[in-house]
Amino acid sequence: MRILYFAWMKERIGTGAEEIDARDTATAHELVALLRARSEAHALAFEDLSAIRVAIDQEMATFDSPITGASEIAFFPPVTGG
Amino acid sequence: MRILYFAWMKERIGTGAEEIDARDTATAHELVALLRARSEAHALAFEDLSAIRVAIDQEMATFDSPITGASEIAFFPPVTGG
Amino acid sequence: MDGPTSATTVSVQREDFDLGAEARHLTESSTDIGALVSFTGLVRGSAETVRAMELEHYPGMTERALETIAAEARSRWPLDGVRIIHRIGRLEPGDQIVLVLTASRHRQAAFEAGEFIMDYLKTRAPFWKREETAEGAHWVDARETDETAANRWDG
Amino acid sequence: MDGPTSATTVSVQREDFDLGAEARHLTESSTDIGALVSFTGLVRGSAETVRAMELEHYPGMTERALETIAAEARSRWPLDGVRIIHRIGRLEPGDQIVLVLTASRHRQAAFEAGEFIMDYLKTRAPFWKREETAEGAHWVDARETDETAANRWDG
Repeated sequence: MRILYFAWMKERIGTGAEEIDARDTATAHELVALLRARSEAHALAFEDLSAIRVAIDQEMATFDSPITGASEIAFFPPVTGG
Repeated sequence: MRILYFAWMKERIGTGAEEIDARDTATAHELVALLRARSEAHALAFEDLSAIRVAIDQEMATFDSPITGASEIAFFPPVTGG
Repeated sequence: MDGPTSATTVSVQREDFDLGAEARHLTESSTDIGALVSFTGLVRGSAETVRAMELEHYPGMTERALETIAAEARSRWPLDGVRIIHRIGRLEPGDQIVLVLTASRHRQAAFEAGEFIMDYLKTRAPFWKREETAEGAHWVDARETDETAANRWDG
Repeated sequence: MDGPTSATTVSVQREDFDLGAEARHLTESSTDIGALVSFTGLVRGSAETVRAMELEHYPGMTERALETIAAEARSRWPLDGVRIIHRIGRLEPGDQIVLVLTASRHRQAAFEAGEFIMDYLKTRAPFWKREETAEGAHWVDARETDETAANRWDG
């Protein structure tokens, strides 16, 4: 599964993309638990989930959304375009 | 006093402007009575006041508005610009 | 004085206008404008429906009415610039009739002020349209919906 | 098919855009469009405040999100054309960031659809601004007011 990070999430984690084996994770929330365990930087970046948004296969989603079968999950702060 | 007509008011009356002595008329309504008496065309043009708007010295007004001291009164159909 | 962008400029003219040039002119002298909204009104029609229209106006009062409408918009929203252009004379389908530009720090102000100016212009600025169709020419009737649109800004 | 004007076209690009040219392109192929509304977003700032900003986005999702927003607008209002351009990369005060054009027979539809698209774009399209100030660079925080503005179109 491809994981993407944008804006300060990318800066804090130190990379914009990583591959992860997440076959046993059912929701975005469970995926976050898996990612937090990867490094101190991950744990810090994912500290406050209220400041983070998630997209599943390029569609806005919630942390309760199922991720089974998804190929691309992205984490980023609330958007600030326009 | 200068009287102006626009759009179909001008066409029906046959002129876009006329001078009239309206010293004894207090309101736009009284002025209309005076104008109606000028010709058959005037009477016809002023037949339905609900279809006519009035401006006193280039400001939108009503038929009850006082015209004493005004120098230019215009009659026209509801506006259709834009 | 905060320079040319804070100005209200109103034109009633036969000539066509250039949206891009007018937009640049309104925004170029300030870097405090975050939002620019434009409304362009165009003549709708075809050989089968409206072939052309003639726009008559009340010289003198027209400019005053447009300036009053712009001033009213500026008293209601924080605007950095307002530009109104209304054409007169003969126009054909596809031709531009009217341009309203509103510049502001805030996008909602720019949008609402633009819509307000158009609603008021439609019901308060002395212009009259005469349409030419296959059946002949006739003066356009005012529309109830324009009156309703203008009234929603009251109170 | 009602020709190119009925199209929705979305671009995410580094290059600047030309409001006048985009407006002409959207309206020129039809004489049924009576109203064209544009929104242009510009970078606010100065040497003392925001010197520049960097716009990051999520390639692939951005275009999809903008197309979904445009489609949602078209399902709510009778539109004859929608054009959205959003710039990415480094921008300076006075630079254009975003353009939204909405064409319709009805002016209220064009105004409301433009405002709706901007409100949704601000809260749903994956762009992030990083501002450079005299104190350094920082990611811009999302604003509560943008969320409120987007929510008013619900229900």
